[in-house]
Amino acid sequence: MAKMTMVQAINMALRQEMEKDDRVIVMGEDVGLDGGVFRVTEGLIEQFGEQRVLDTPLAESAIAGMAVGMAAYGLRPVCEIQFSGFAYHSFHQLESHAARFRRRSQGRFQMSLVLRAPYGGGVRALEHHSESREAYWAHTPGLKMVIPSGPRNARALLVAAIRDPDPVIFYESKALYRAFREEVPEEEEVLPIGRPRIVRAGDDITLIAYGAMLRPTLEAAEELQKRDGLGAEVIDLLTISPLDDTLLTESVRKTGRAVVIHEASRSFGPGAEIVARLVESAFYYLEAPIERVTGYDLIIPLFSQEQNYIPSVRRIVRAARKTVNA
Amino acid sequence: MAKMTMVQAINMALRQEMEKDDRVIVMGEDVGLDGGVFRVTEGLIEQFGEQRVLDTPLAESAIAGMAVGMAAYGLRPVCEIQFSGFAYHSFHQLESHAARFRRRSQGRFQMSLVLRAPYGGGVRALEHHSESREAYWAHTPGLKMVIPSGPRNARALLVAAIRDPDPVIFYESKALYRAFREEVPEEEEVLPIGRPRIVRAGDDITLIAYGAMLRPTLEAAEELQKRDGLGAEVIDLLTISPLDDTLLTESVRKTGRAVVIHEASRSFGPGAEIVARLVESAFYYLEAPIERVTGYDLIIPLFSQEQNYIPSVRRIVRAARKTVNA
Amino acid sequence: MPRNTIEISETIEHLTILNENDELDASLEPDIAADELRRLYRCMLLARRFDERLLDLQRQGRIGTFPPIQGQEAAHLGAVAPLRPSDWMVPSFREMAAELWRGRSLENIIIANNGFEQAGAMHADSRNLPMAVPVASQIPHAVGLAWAAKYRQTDDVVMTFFGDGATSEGDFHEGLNFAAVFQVPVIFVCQNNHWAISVPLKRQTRSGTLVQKAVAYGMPGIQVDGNDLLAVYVAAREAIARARAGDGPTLIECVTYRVMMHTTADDPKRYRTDEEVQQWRRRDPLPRFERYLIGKGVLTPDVIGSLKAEIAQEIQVAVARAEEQMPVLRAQSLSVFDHLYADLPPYLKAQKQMLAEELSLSDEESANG
Amino acid sequence: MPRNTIEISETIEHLTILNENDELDASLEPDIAADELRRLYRCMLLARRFDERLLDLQRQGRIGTFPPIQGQEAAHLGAVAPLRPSDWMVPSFREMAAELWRGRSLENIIIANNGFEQAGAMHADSRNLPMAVPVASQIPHAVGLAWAAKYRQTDDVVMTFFGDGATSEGDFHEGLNFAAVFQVPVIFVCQNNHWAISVPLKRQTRSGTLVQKAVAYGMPGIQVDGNDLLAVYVAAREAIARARAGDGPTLIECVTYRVMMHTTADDPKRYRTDEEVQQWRRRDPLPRFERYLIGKGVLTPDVIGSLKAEIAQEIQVAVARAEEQMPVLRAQSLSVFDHLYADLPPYLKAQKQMLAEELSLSDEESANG
Ligand SMILES: Cc1ncc(C[n+]2csc(CCOP(=O)(O)OP(=O)(O)O)c2C)c(N)n1
Ligand SMILES: Cc1ncc(C[n+]2csc(CCOP(=O)(O)OP(=O)(O)O)c2C)c(N)n1
Ligand SMILES: [Mg+2]
Ligand SMILES: [Mg+2]
Repeated sequence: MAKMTMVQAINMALRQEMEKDDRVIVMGEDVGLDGGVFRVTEGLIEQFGEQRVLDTPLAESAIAGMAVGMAAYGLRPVCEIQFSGFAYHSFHQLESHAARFRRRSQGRFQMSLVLRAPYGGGVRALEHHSESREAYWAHTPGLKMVIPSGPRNARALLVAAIRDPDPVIFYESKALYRAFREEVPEEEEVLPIGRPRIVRAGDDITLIAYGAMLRPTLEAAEELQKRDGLGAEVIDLLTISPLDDTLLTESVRKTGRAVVIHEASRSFGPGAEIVARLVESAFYYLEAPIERVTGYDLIIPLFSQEQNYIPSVRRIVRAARKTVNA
Repeated sequence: MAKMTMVQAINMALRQEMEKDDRVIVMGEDVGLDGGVFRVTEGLIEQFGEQRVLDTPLAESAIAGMAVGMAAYGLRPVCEIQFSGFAYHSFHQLESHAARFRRRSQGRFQMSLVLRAPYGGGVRALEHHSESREAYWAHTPGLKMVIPSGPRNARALLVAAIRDPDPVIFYESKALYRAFREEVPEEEEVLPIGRPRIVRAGDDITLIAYGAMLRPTLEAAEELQKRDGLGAEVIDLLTISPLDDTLLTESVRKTGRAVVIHEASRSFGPGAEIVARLVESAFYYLEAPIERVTGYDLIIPLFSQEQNYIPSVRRIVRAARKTVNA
Repeated sequence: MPRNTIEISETIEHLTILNENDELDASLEPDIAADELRRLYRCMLLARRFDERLLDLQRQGRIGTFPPIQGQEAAHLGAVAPLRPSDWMVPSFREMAAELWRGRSLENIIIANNGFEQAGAMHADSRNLPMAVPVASQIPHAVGLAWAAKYRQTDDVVMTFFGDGATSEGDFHEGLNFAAVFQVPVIFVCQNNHWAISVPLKRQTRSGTLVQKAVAYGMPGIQVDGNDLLAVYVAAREAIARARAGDGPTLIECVTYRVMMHTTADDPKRYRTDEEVQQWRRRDPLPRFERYLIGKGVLTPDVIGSLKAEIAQEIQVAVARAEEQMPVLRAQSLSVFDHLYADLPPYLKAQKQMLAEELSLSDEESANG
Repeated sequence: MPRNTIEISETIEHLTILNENDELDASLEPDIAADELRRLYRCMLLARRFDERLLDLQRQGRIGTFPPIQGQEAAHLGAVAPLRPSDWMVPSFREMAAELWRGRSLENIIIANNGFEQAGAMHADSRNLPMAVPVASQIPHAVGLAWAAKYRQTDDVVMTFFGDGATSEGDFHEGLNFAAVFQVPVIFVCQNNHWAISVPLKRQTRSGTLVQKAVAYGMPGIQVDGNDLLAVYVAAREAIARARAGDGPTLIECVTYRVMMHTTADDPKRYRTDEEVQQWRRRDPLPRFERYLIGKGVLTPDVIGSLKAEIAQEIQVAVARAEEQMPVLRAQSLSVFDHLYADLPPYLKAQKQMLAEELSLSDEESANG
């Protein structure tokens, strides 16, 4: 097993799936010779040629729309949108077509397509380069919304996304792209879409996070253990939608307390759905209000102030304590 | 006071604001000679001419984008998007610009613009003509999201929206357009944006709804009174975002029970945020889980089956009973 | 170094073969087999009669809103006729005649117009995409299909339809640009029927023709009299041949007219004059083609008479069959949960269960109440 | 009735006045006052030196990622120079020289490149829009401003900038179409610098030139040597005059080159050859304009020398001032809640309070820890 960054792990997933299946086509702006602005598609055009790796003109609606046509034909396009802040140009293609073709054709046409996009803050980027708007896609029936939290699960989830018979929006935290390395096995590894995972067991409180927020959440759990003697169970959502709340429910029925953490802005964000589900499934077990630690209801500030916007270990710890002391 | 349909009431709001303020410009597809496909802008071009009522080419991104430019100049464009299902073409203009220009320019440019669009089911329409996706806009900081529930408040809220210094997405239930008439005063009436309203007082349970769902919710309240002797307090949200939960909190602290009703699909929908807020603000007063009565997590079915998708009086009543018997 | 006019190298042409005065340019007349001509005529007549019948049904409340196609039959059929069955058709929402030609049934159209999801079902090997309601949004799909057909080294081509209004949308622009850059086998058929609901062509764009927009993409373009089936046919056949040969996309502008309302919810009297409509009615493609075929000896008044009877019968049967099926389809309430995803996730199973309970409770209540 | 070629009635021209070999077409030479020529030269030099300095600062970690403009100064300044202050400028993100000409300060640019929201502040009567990052999205804004300027019966015009890549986006298409249909006073300045990050022009579009895309909108278009300040100036002046006179929009294509990386995060060696870059460096607009001005007697080596010293000093002062201000700005952490809405709704007040507590707690903790 090699130690890899998330960029390398995603690159491996793409490469291996392209090797196995000639229906897999990579497309987007600068994904060819340039290897993508984050180098995620590096080397693919050299290995697979221009027929499998398409540098497209600068037009996100057409990237998604063309992918819809390719998927209708039976191919498995994997589109890169350079930053998730430019995926809105594709909104109508995804909402009106990718999410609907299977149903509209009663199963004749499946939309096995993936739209990858870097999301989130923390890399001193320009405006529109740091948003976390996964709730938009999560609220769109017919789409799946996946966010990995590290190299190994990024690879295994992307493989699943590429093979999935339905359209998957795949957000990659650019803050994680090169933040750390993990062992990633060369042999095939697939993680099912739609299943959260317990990454740290605990009995006192449930911390629910995903993507770039998983690491500070785990740190917060350690701190709660060390300083407060609290056993925090940490759940990594991995799939935002379709959201399976079984594991969350079990955990919260056990702990009676929960904090949901995300970078996305608070109101109408992903955390709200998790709270609502837990109220529906674990109300009588709850010993305190569920806390949300999130971005504020602002457009994420430009980078001189973004560190205050993004949930910190400290904010997570405080929210957990509040829940416990409630 | 004249008895008016919602179409007439909105038309009056537009007409009166245009009379008072030459910065108000109506624009969109077929809003001129045709008077809009729902006749909401009927007669405006005759009264105000082509300079104030613009029939645009068929391009929703440009409608919103041009309005951004007009608002930057200091005008107050009121755009009609023919159906909210086609507003996604405008998504990037709204998310990336309308919602941000004030902040980006630190107050130099204000985006006093309104984007009106008919939403929701119930009129036997084609695909893409019946969605309720207000959560998208509600989750976008910098935008305001308003949904009236009848002719009188539609008029008073639209006046407020037009005068608002910030961008307002204004969804109009097409099922309500001609469903009933209300007295609408000729003289000015303005309802503040951002303030829900108690439309029926009660002590036993709080029912929270908006738009086309208000009427079945009120019917459900009557039924609960008659059959179960339960006093339901009904709150009409009117503004989805910025969501002020003060009134909701007060009510639920009193009743201890709540049902949220919306046509939008369930997961990551507006109801989730209301539940989350109430958990934060009224947890210790809750005597039962908050119920959500919503569209299913489907694309709203074509019209032969849409009646099962849209929350009915019966579903609301059952959810309320469940809450009370919990 | 002085000021130069830039030469535009794209070929942008106009073509009419059989004009509204029945004048034929015999040098351009395509050599279409008599049988094929009769099939075309029959389909044109069927589409016309069926369109009229749909309007009756709509007025009687027996179907929902729909967009009549009257007057555009030649522009539909001339375009699709030279396609092979293995070629793809990507329609907009006003190409009923083309859909009939490509195998869609009358029943299916009636059922779809009654808001039944189930009408979307198609053969597993169908090469017709379903209707696309968001204007112009289907254009990039055609490009994707064409890219795939080329990638798979077939010589299949893709034909997509859209209106004059659609040319204003970003998707038109992006789609045509992609098609040209990737040189994929796609034919863009613009049905310029002069109106986008209430917006006339000259307020849709300031360009003198729609076909000249091909210049922006380095693509050949041809404008045809859209009410002249022969011209549409020839232009389409050329474009298809070019695409099949690997020489890339073409833009075809069919100049035609929407003689009816936009949809049955629309009242065109609000925004256009009757004279304009009458003028175009005189250019009706159906009698023009009919006279041509009679003149050519391909049709006789007798044959036409029996065709008409046959078609009337066919429509009647279709309406009856559709109306028989719909109660059955309506009863399949839980089917709305089908086909959203390949598999139903757990919470959707729960929601399906909720709906099932809801429905059985409602049945009980109505039984009790 | 036979096949006809359709005549394209739009004027699509090319213009060069002072070419890369210093040959001047005197018949086309604009009559610009010596003072104005010196101001233009100074601004060009300032932009060049400042761009270089920004690159140093970025490499030293003193500013964030930014897009260098080197080589495009003539295409910026020639375009904005004929504007009046009351005209509007709607930039993309790579028009620094044009922004300097229109009054933006060096300090402001440095601060903005350090991710400070506060750098967005501008005079209440500023007629420059802020930078637009989403490619092409600013184009419809320019159309809206121009519509408003016409509505208010001013004779102000609007100029908007965008790149070659931007012409592929739907917003380009929709914006130009709207502008032509409404005949508003807007000038579309395309900076064709041959690259959109790693995508070369010929993979961006198959059209022979970008300017011919004007044909799609029934709009005149002019392509100019973008490294020839005189040609850019003349084309812009004409387009501005046309717009001011009420005769509608123009598309100007400035043929130039991005000699540097796309942004400081980019490595152009991955996708293009050094020879290509060197070829374009030889067409550098700055020495070309300098030689012209010396030849004309408007500049002398002495004057140039003292200008250079002056500019070096100006940049040094700006950097120092900016770096002085930033710690102050950084301390204004709660200012992120300003200007989202005109008024802070209740829950945002609460969130602001949360942040304030967060910050004071952190201060305490660091004081204690
Ligand atoms: C994106 C989008 N915007 C608006 C509409 C509403 N609408 C339906 S058809 C139509 C006009 C289409 O005109 P054209 O493209 O000329 O086609 P035609 O109806 O004439 O066949 C409009 C505005 C839509 N379906 N999709
Ligand atoms: C809508 C959108 N998509 C993608 C990007 C990322 N991006 C920034 S600049 C750029 C290339 C722009 O090329 P061009 O229009 O030629 O302008 P240039 O950079 O050459 O000045 C891209 C793809 C973006 N900013 N906006
Ligand atoms: Mg039309
Ligand atoms: Mg460029």
